[in-house]
Amino acid sequence: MQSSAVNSSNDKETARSITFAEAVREALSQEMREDQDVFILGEDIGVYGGAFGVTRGMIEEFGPERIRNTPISEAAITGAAIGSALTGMKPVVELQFSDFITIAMDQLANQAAKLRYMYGGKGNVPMVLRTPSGSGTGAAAQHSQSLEAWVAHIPGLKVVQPSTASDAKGLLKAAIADPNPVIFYEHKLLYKTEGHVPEEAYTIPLGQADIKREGTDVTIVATAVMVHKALEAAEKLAEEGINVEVIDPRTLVPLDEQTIVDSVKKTGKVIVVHEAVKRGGYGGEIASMIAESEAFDYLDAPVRRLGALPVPVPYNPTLEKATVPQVDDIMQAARDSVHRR
Amino acid sequence: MQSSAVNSSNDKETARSITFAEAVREALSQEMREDQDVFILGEDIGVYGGAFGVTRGMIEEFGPERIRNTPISEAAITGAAIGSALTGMKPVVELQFSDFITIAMDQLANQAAKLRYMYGGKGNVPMVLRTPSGSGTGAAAQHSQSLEAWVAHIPGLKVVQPSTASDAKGLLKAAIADPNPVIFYEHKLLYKTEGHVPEEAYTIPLGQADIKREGTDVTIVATAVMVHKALEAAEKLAEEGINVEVIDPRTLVPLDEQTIVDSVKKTGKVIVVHEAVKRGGYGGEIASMIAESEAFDYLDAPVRRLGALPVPVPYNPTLEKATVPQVDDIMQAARDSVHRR
Amino acid sequence: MTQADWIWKEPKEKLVDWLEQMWTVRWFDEKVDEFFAKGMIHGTTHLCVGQEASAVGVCAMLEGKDKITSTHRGHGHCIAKGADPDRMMAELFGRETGYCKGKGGSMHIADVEKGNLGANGIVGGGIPLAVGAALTSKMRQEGYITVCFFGDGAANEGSFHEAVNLAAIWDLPVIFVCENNQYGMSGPVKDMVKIENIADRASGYGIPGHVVDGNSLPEVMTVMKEAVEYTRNGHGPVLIEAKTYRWKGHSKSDAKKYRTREEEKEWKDKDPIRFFQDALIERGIITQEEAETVKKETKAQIERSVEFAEQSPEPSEDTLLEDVYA
Amino acid sequence: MTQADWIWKEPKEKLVDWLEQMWTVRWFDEKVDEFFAKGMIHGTTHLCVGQEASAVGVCAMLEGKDKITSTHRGHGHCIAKGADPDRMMAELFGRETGYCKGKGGSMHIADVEKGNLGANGIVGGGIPLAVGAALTSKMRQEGYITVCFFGDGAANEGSFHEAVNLAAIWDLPVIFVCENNQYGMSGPVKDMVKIENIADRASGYGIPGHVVDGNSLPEVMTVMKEAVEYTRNGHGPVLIEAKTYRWKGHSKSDAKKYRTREEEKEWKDKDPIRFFQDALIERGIITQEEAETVKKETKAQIERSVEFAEQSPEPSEDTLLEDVYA
Ligand SMILES: Cc1ncc(C[n+]2csc(CCOP(=O)(O)OP(=O)(O)O)c2C)c(N)n1
Ligand SMILES: Cc1ncc(C[n+]2csc(CCOP(=O)(O)OP(=O)(O)O)c2C)c(N)n1
Ligand SMILES: [Mg+2]
Ligand SMILES: [Mg+2]
Repeated sequence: MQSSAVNSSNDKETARSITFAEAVREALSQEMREDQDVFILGEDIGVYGGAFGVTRGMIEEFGPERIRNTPISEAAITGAAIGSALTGMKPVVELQFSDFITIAMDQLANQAAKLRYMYGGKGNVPMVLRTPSGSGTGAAAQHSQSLEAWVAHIPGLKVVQPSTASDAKGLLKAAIADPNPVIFYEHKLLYKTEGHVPEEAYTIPLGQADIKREGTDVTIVATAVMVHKALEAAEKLAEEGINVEVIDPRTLVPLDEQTIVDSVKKTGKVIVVHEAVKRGGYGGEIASMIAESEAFDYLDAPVRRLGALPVPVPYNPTLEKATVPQVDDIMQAARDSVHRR
Repeated sequence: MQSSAVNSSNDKETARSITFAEAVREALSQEMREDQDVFILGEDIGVYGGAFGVTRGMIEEFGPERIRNTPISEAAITGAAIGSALTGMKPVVELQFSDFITIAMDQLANQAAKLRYMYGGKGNVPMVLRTPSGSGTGAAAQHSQSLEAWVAHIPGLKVVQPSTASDAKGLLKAAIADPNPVIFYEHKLLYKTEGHVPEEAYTIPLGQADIKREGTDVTIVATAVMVHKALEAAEKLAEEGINVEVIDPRTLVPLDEQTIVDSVKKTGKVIVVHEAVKRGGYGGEIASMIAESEAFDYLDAPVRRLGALPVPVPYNPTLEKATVPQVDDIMQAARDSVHRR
Repeated sequence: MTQADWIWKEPKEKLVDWLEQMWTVRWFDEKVDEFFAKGMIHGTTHLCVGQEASAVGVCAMLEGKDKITSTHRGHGHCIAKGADPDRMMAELFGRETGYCKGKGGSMHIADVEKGNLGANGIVGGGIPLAVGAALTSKMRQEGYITVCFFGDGAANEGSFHEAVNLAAIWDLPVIFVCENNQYGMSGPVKDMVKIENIADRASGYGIPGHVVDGNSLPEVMTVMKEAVEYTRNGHGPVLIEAKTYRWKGHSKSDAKKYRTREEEKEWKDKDPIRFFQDALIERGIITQEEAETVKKETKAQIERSVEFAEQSPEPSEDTLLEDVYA
Repeated sequence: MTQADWIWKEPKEKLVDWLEQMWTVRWFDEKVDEFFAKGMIHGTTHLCVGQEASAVGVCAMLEGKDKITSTHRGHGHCIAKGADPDRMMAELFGRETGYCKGKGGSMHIADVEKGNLGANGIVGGGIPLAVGAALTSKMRQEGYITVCFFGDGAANEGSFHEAVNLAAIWDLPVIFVCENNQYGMSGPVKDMVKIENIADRASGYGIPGHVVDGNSLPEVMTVMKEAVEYTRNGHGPVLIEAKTYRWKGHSKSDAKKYRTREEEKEWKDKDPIRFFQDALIERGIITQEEAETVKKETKAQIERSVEFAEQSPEPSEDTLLEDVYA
């Protein structure tokens, strides 16, 4: 397996285009073919193929022992994964919706994250918990959250939030290879997005941000689906003569602070955008980190954050959309920063 | 009941001094005497008096129907409180350690916080969840966390973090009176601290910060036990000629942004200190809020945050202490801000 | 069947009302199915076609003051507890006139006035809430009981275990009704528990458990009647398992690969509505024509609900920030 | 008792070893109690004095490759699974030589090499972990079994329910051992469950359940032996409930208001160590003098553990950030 980052824009001509969901499935299948210790457990991941079809076809190839359909028991599924990881397996949990992490939080935060440390370095927990997050599907308040800030706050966990199919593949393979518990977010609206994804095995190291667009006037740090909104905003702003740099951290923990700081030193303005509720979201961490860094002296404008309004996600599609940052909001924030009102 | 804030420094001469734990008990007892719908449920709160003795003696006065000893079932306890609140009671849950909120998170974040909104405004959930938090007692990784950032991120919840006995009493009474779910943190190291607490009933409105010390050179925004460390640092810094203002937000949600912003406009420098892990802690929210506010233009130095190192809380007392900010760290951060290195 | 014979002696209006309710549930969900297939409704939904007898049979044994907590598959419970299908349909359309002002959708319909404390998108999430509602009744001596609906899949959540135990030790007036429709989303109950009946778990909590044919309205009612009496008299909770089947897929897109067409057919042959209707006709309580009328009128009523929903306004964006806090 | 008579035919060394283990557990916890009373140890601890027979009896039936998960009240399990009391004591003193390098303390001692996957500060938190360890054994055909210790209080956590069900449907090689010492922290088991035996919950998961006198080493061993055979042969999990009693308070400060002195006395009269020792003497397997020697030597050994701990260095502050991530 080639262990270096692949720049997905390199091979636009030759490479296949597959969806984000397919890229996730390919990463899982490749890892499972290579390593007998890798297996998946979760609700309805067998013939049903998982709530979003990600594991479709996998039970046919790998059988029910390695594609383990579970009861609806999020705490036990997660705990069983941790226990199996602690004893040598490399489990991948599929948690049907990331909102249900609420039920598995004790196992994640108090067990997976802490066992190694509490035991003085004996044992580790090489597991991955993959889970679909985000709004935009009309699933309402209990099926639309972005709770990545919770896990990012817990020492001992790593947190990944890919925005493209090729990133998803490379990062998931790195996550499975990682000897620590990794929470891997898959935004529901990204599943059907297509991208060029090399067929061969590759990993993208955790902790390496990607500059999705180079620019000079303002930096936008965006995650998951917001990367695409930021890129769209950047296209439009280019027409107004504003040259935007878009940075996708890809992993929240570890966070590639240097790439962000370097960009801000270059542009002097920065906007942090995520879909999670702004209040207490991880944007606060990123924004504060920038302010505390050497980039502070280069700032021509305050660090601005965009995130969801402080409301549960409503069902009505118009209201639902209005809760999270849109392209226009990003454009306006960028203009405000550049023109420093 | 007198419904205005009481300035605890007013009555230094006449007032009684009681501990934080006693103040909490007094608030609970007063509310229970006044309103039959208020009751407490939790583990070992009966004759045992709760893990920290807060409810000691209460079962004798109020009986086992209103001081409800529960099985060890955090999800059900919390859920039962929510269901009873939705149907007219005013339950107060005692969660034995705040680390166990991990088990009750679904009920808190997906039920208590969202029911009213999801139901289009029908029903409300007037409950309080009180819980001891923080390190310093040698209880190690699973009994020493400060996870208030999680709940503060969830729209629909309110979050209170008192630092003194008199604040605890007034805020708890406000929390019980509030028609919304309120998470009320009690730092373990504060339970035995004493303070002047008026005997009569009073409430302190949620969302009103308290300036614990006035100053002109640098603002320290500190929560819970860090308020005391900040005050100690301030005393020492005064000897160095640095005049510190210490602000205790008291409630994280709603956050009294104005008091903080006004202070920063005055001092031009600000440090945010909490015991929670710095990475992803609520300090990021406060720091970013300041940077986004009108105070930005008054900032002479970057907003600095202090919080715990990114490690589970270790058992060994020396290591345990080394994980969280100490008076010296606060002093150093203040000096750095003032001398702007 | 003999035990359930009391039901036929009930006044005709009641019997017809129950038949109407089952049809209303059926038509409501058939309509919703159609709209989702056409992409006319946003989000997702979970239909209870085939399960009408448990919703209607259970709720029919309750009084107005009694409460229920419902599930993601909750349209039937909601209608049976007295909700207005117009406002339900409006909610599915995300309209201002809906039960949740368009903020909840199918998975969160609540009808607090009628005692429906709400559907729940979290499997097992409503079980502790029901226990809390029962606690209020006991502490305030309000005399109401609470029925907690949940699925076979939910019986494997920790919340089920904790909540049932809590209700048991506190002798709370709550009836746990497990609608065992044989599957979770796709997980067959026979693979997800190692026992024959979920009702057998009752003994682990020291409460009575009953298994009932969930497709037989008379049998559901008979078991419920007894349970209501027991619970209302202060004896504590009861666990009832109603064996039934969902005819449709789990939610809007489901290839149903996890079950056979034969199995589906077997269960469709046990249609709870036809079963009850035929019994009414057979016993001479209603005529074939009367039965046809009920069927047609309930269908027409749902058409009117659709009209109501379609003509209702969208919620204003100004309401977005409302009702987060009271 | 007849069923347990096989034990007396075991080689004398084994029988003496078991007696020694029980004394070691007893002295270890008595010592820790003394240190906490004197304020010499930081944090808190949970002692298992009075419960020695279940820890020792259960672990004695295991092989070296087998695993356990333990609880906050875990010193006995740890010693019985072969841990070195020196390193345990050092951990309680927060020293570098401790099992967790001073980072875990009493509530988190793990001895992974010997198959102890760790104590747990979260009541019920270790139950799913045990199921995961058993899953590894099954998937990799490693042939080991896992014993999951937990308390009567933990049996009311959702994690218990979910984990036991999962182990049951997957026929995993795990034995759930509930040490019912009659109380949680203060909550009497008789108020916290409405059934006589927690073992009766086994039937709700379709697995065998056994109640055993947890103060009788021979009986614990007999039930365990059978369970180990059953489980190791691929029949799936077993739930064992060992009825016992903790002599001390729940943790370092406990006025024990929730129970009577008479009850305490009754149980102390059923001292598992004296019970076993007397039987050995009565049967002529050991002499009174030999018994005294065991008692003294184990005590002396714990004194040496204390010395070891006291002489061990504190961990360096440089280690603070180590071992968060692998
Ligand atoms: C905690 C949680 N886990 C998983 C899901 C996803 N999910 C929704 S319905 C469902 C199946 C529920 O099965 P059951 O309880 O039998 O109810 P049924 O759908 O059969 O009526 C699942 C897995 C969820 N909504 N909540
Ligand atoms: C999830 C959780 N809830 C509560 C506690 C506090 N607590 C520690 S031990 C204990 C009692 C446990 O009772 P049991 O399971 O019977 O074990 P025992 O202490 O009797 O050995 C409690 C309530 C905890 N540590 N974890
Ligand atoms: Mg089902
Ligand atoms: Mg116990």
